[in-house]
Amino acid sequence: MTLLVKMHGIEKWFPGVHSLKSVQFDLAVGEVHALMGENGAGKSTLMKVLSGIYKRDGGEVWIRGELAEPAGPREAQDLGIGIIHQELSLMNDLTVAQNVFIGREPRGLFGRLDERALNQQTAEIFATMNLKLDPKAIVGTLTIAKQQMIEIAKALSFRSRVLIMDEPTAALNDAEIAELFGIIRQLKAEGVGIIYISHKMDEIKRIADRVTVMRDGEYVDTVQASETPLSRIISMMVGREVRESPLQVPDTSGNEVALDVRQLNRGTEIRDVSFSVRKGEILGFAGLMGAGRTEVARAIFGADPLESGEIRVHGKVRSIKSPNDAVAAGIGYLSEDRKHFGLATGMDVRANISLASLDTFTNGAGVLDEKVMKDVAVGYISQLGIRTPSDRQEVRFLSGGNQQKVVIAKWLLRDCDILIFDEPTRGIDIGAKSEIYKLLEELAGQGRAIIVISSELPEVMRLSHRIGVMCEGRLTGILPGGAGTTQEDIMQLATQRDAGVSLAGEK
Amino acid sequence: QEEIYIPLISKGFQHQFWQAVKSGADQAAAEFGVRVTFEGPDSETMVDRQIDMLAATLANKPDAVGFAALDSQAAIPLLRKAAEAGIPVVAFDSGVESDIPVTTATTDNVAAAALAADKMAEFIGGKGKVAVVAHDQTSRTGIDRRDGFLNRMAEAYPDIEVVSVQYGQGDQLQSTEVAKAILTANPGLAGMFGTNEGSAIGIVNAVREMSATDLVIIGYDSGKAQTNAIREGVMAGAITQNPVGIGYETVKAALSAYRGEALPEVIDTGFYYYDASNIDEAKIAAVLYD
Amino acid sequence: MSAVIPTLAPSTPGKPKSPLSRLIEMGTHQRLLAFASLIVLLIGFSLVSPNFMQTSNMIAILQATSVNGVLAIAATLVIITGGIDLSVGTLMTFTAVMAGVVLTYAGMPLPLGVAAAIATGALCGLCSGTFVAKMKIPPFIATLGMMLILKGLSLVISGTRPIYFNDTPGFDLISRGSLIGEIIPALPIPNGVLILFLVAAAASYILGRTVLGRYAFALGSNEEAVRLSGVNTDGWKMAIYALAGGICGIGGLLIASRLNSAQPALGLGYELEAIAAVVIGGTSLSGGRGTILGTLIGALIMAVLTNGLRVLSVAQEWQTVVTGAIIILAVYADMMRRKKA
Amino acid sequence: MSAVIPTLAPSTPGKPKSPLSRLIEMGTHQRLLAFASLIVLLIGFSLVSPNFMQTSNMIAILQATSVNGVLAIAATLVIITGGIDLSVGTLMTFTAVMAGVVLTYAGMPLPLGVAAAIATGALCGLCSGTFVAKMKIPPFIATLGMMLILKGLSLVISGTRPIYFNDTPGFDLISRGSLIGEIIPALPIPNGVLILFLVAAAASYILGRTVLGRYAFALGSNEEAVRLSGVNTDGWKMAIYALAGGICGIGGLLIASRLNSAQPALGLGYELEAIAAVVIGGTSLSGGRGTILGTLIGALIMAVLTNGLRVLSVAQEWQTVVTGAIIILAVYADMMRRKKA
Ligand SMILES: Nc1ncnc2c1ncn2[C@@H]1O[C@H](COP(=O)(O)OP(=O)(O)OP(=O)(O)O)[C@@H](O)[C@H]1O
Ligand SMILES: Nc1ncnc2c1ncn2[C@@H]1O[C@H](COP(=O)(O)OP(=O)(O)OP(=O)(O)O)[C@@H](O)[C@H]1O
Ligand SMILES: [Mg+2]
Ligand SMILES: [Mg+2]
Repeated sequence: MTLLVKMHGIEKWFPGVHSLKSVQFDLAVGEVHALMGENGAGKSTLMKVLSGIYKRDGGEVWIRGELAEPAGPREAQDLGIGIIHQELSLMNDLTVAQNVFIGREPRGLFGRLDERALNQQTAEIFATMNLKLDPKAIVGTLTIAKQQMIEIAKALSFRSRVLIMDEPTAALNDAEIAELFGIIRQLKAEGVGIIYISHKMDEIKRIADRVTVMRDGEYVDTVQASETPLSRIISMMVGREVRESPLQVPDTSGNEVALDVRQLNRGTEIRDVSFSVRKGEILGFAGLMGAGRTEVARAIFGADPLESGEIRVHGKVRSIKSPNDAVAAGIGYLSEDRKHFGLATGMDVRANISLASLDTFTNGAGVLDEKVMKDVAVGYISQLGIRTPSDRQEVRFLSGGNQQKVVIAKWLLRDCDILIFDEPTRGIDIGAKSEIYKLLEELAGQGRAIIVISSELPEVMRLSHRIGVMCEGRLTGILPGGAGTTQEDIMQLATQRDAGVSLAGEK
Repeated sequence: QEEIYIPLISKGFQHQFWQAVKSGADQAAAEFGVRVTFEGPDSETMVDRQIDMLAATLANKPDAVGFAALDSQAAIPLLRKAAEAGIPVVAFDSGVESDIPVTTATTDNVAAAALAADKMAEFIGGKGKVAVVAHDQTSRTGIDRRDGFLNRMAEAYPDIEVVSVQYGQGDQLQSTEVAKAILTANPGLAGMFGTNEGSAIGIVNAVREMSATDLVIIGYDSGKAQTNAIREGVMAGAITQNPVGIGYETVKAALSAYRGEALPEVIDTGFYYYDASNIDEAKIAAVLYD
Repeated sequence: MSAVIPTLAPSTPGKPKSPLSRLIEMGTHQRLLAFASLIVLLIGFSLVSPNFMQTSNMIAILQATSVNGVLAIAATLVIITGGIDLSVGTLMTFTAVMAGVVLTYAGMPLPLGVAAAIATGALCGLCSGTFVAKMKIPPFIATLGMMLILKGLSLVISGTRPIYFNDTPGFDLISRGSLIGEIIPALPIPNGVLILFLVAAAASYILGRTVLGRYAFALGSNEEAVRLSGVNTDGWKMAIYALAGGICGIGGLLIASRLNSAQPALGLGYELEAIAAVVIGGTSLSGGRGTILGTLIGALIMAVLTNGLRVLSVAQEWQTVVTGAIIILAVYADMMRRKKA
Repeated sequence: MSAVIPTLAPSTPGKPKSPLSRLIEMGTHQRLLAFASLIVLLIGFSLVSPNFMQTSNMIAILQATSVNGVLAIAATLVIITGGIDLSVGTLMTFTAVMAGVVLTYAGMPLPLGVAAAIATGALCGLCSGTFVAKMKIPPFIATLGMMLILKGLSLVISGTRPIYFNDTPGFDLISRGSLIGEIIPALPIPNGVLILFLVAAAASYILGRTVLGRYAFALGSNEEAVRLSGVNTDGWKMAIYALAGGICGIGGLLIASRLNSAQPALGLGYELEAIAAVVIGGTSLSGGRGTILGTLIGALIMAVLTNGLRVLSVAQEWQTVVTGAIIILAVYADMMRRKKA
């Protein structure tokens, strides 16, 4: 078979990090080749080398049998290599269509733009993806999920021979994932080679032909997806067995109600949502994209205004006007969008971890105690296995998953009675995931009330003592956790639409 | 009948010199019972801003206008407009090269600066190195005072060398730094001439801060700091125009022009040299401001 | 068009808003807001002073807007790319001086003078652009340096003396004449104003309808993303700066013909006024958003303010105070209305 | 977010750098670089002019730095939060005038005058801060408005007349006297310079070691993330602006005591010089990063430049040209060195 891509002996150094140690990788025509590995294993770096964004420090790259030197994005495109980056890289002030065709706008004379053609061609691409999205919508107003779909559409529009997908499904829900896989199969049929990176193990079985595993920047092995059990792939990634301890739901019915939310309302996004969480309980929230879970969470946390509704903490009514009030009331919220709402990526790991708890590190004069902050940071770095050369490394230089771990560390340190985690394991590797599950359960065990919003049903079902399901801003039901509840039950509630409501940016 | 309105558009506003002109205008206003307004751009470079000011003032249909042109030519269309509307224009400070103004209340900056040169020469005994801290490189007053001094030195005092002319924008701090730099660069400098209040004070500050001795300082205009310097003997003496007189005469002339009375071509408000000896004489004290 | 969404505070990732309100904010919304402040000012002044609402005064205001307006348009282009241009003022002067050199010193015909001014502007803009794009110098420093260099060169070339255009008949008509007035005598709008509006129209067209404009917004919105899309970001950035420079050249012609002379010392401090007009007009200094119409209105607001206070013959020191206060209030009013929307 | 990318080297997701340089860059690296440019200038000038390298002239340069340096430090604080402060210059003047009112008009004792200046500064800073944080007015507009308001008020309160401090013995010693000189006669460093360095030390301590400083950087880096960490961002932002204002108050005292008078017309244009010093010192206008030491060196570079050219008595117009060119070159040199590093 002819190889679209062949890389070997690839080396890449970063300050304090040897990210790629003589890595090899190849891609055949019409195959889906999954690239697996823990956070910080070097997957994205390898792909950035292939797509000409990073200059490699060693090794060779062949594209369709020819030695290639992709010196930049444009050259890579010309070589037929397209990439969907792990971190969204869109122009938030521009419209969807303008983003998709940036650099390749249909033009008239003197660089005059043909906006109609632009929007129409975009609409066509969306049609092929069964994606309901207005090409004229401003990207900044869309949800991360929708923005992710735009990235995918953009990559497709290049009609590349090689398509790199770096965790395309991290922000997607099952519905869109299904659509994406449909597209991928179609591309395969057209002979496009696809490099697929994901931390969602089940996806590997569903679409991957071959799987290459990396660990700590080293090539481990390449195996056939069909004839290799997941457990083996996982142990290749993590270097040990990962045992998933099944969920046992504790009886928390006797515990004090920590958070009691009544009749929350805001426009069409939140419509009389009422629920309560007890101490020691983990309440999961499931729902389709745009269901409004994030909205509810943000509203409770005081990040967005409420039109009406009452929030009681430990039985006392609290007026929460700002996140500041919320934290004072003992509520913490981990955002689903780490880049915009979670991290000061220009600051180092230590500063980010302590950002929400500075008051505990200061004396009366407001002087910071760096020593203690360092110890705490180092502690979490080892506990969560954050891959970073030091606690002084700027967060923007960490891998996606490691950045997510930093945000989690920030809130673990803040130590609130009520913790809301919105997509806490987005982009986090399987090993770390189970670590975090354990952590959440420990926290609950210590009597904290935990709310977990996740778009991964398995995750919700793995963690939740009770499962709240939302649809279009309404809480359509709360199901008991544990084996009793099936995915079907949840989906049934999640799709209880009522007519006349449409989501952001939809036609 | 309603009161007579005479706006004055000047070259500047915040500088003490212009404030003195303003006070003179206000005196006249009180004396003759007319309404006077006084405006000027932030810096003497903003020719177009001055035009806008003139335009806005004409909108109020004044009975007469006092105008100190930053650039005569640039103002001519508007001055014509005023003439057509039958609004007499009185030029002040420096003339307007046009026949529209009915008269000009001014002093001869060139001659005044020349006098400064004579005094300087007198003090340093007709030879040695001197320097000039000027307030502006492009404005009429700046040019006239600089050239008046330089030309006089050139023609009358061959043994005096003007080693450096630098500009401090009339800003006391900047002028201080400029003067200090000049002192550093020219050891054994005999004298310095500051072409307006800010420049002169700048020199005085420089001398104080570098505790330089026996440097002859000739200033220009007045203001408390300058008069004090003269009293203390730090500054040898200074030229003063009669800014209060300029303001007063401008308004007075504008009023008579409005009444259709005849006016002389030029109203020379005069300039004076003053030093510790005559600073308190009535004639001088009258034209000093602080 | 995306261009119109105003940012509340620079470098703050837009916090979730209902899709609806987002939609309203798009379209003409923001412009209308600044526009409201303008109307309020106009009405206010004409109520207080009978002399304010005269054709002659309105024209004086427009006349006063023309130069600052053109400079503000130039600044808008650069600011949309996420940069800033401090050199607009002195560049204007420099181009005026060059026109003077060509027309008065070299005695060439009018069109060549015009060409010289615009070409000089574009060239200097290209320099700033190169500093920023190729040499990676922060726009603030690059254009600050340019500002000083050009200020000095204007004085050097002109010999620190104004250059008059008396030998070039019709030069002063560039801004003082009135084509409109010849057609509609009742409406003697000076050509300078006409030119301002033409430049504005051209600029909005370029921003809204051409690749250059598209990349201007894209660069200001997320330069790295544009680069990753394989666009030659440096080239386009330089083009924008050059365009802005060329527009400053037009500004130079306007002021020169208005003063019938090139005043070499002019121009310092004008950059701040231009940028102020841009920001009052709702363009965000963090880039990616902005409209020419907004900038125009911003410039008008400032001109009306200064003129009005003068017509009321408010004491000059108080004029500054009031201007400052009203600028803040006007922008605050925007914020409020936008919140409601 | 733009805030996380140093404007000096825009949009490069981590070009290969040795771990060492990466670390230094976060620490003293950048400052050292600007420092190199400073040294080059000093050496250059002393080679060309024998009069340049005298103690007296070095002290003159330091003294020339003091006021602009203090203002630049104030501006640095605000710029690190991702804002900008155009009011530093006129606020300095306003505080000087207030000191004059208290000392000369009301004839109160010196300490009260000092307190008045600093308090006024802090108060005005708090106003700007409120406009920005609570009213969500873009910092550029808020401080531009403040700049104008304060400019006007200085004239109003002083009656557009300078206020002299002749009746307050010792007031001029604030900047002119020399405590160091009394101890080490060979080193008559004026108090003004001493104060500058004290302010600088205090400011870097606050930025590097206290919560306030930490939040200043965090706000500049990603304000929304800080807000969502449950921090009262508005409050802290206002605190920073107030602190900056207080520092401007010290600047006011320095200039007033140097001129032994409060000059109400002074101050316009000083803001640009201050901001220039900040940016030359390597602080990014997009916020999130910056150092006081860098700012100090930036201010020194500008002072050395102007003084040196004057000592060489270069023609004024050429002084501006050269200054502009060297500012660009100095920053460009930084870029290069950092690339290599
Ligand atoms: N620009 C950079 N500067 C310094 N270090 C970097 C940079 N980019 C990546 N690294 C380091 O290289 C290693 C590999 O990063 P990479 O992003 O490839 O991991 P990954 O496999 O994609 O992890 P994830 O699954 O979390 O995305 C990490 O340790 C990261 O800290
Ligand atoms: N950054 C944002 N800007 C504007 N609107 C947003 C933003 N994020 C979310 N929304 C709104 O919230 C709704 C749900 O968006 P969200 O991002 O939460 O999707 P999700 O996370 O997939 O689903 P859920 O809301 O249930 O978590 C959408 O209708 C969208 O309009
Ligand atoms: Mg990755
Ligand atoms: Mg969500």
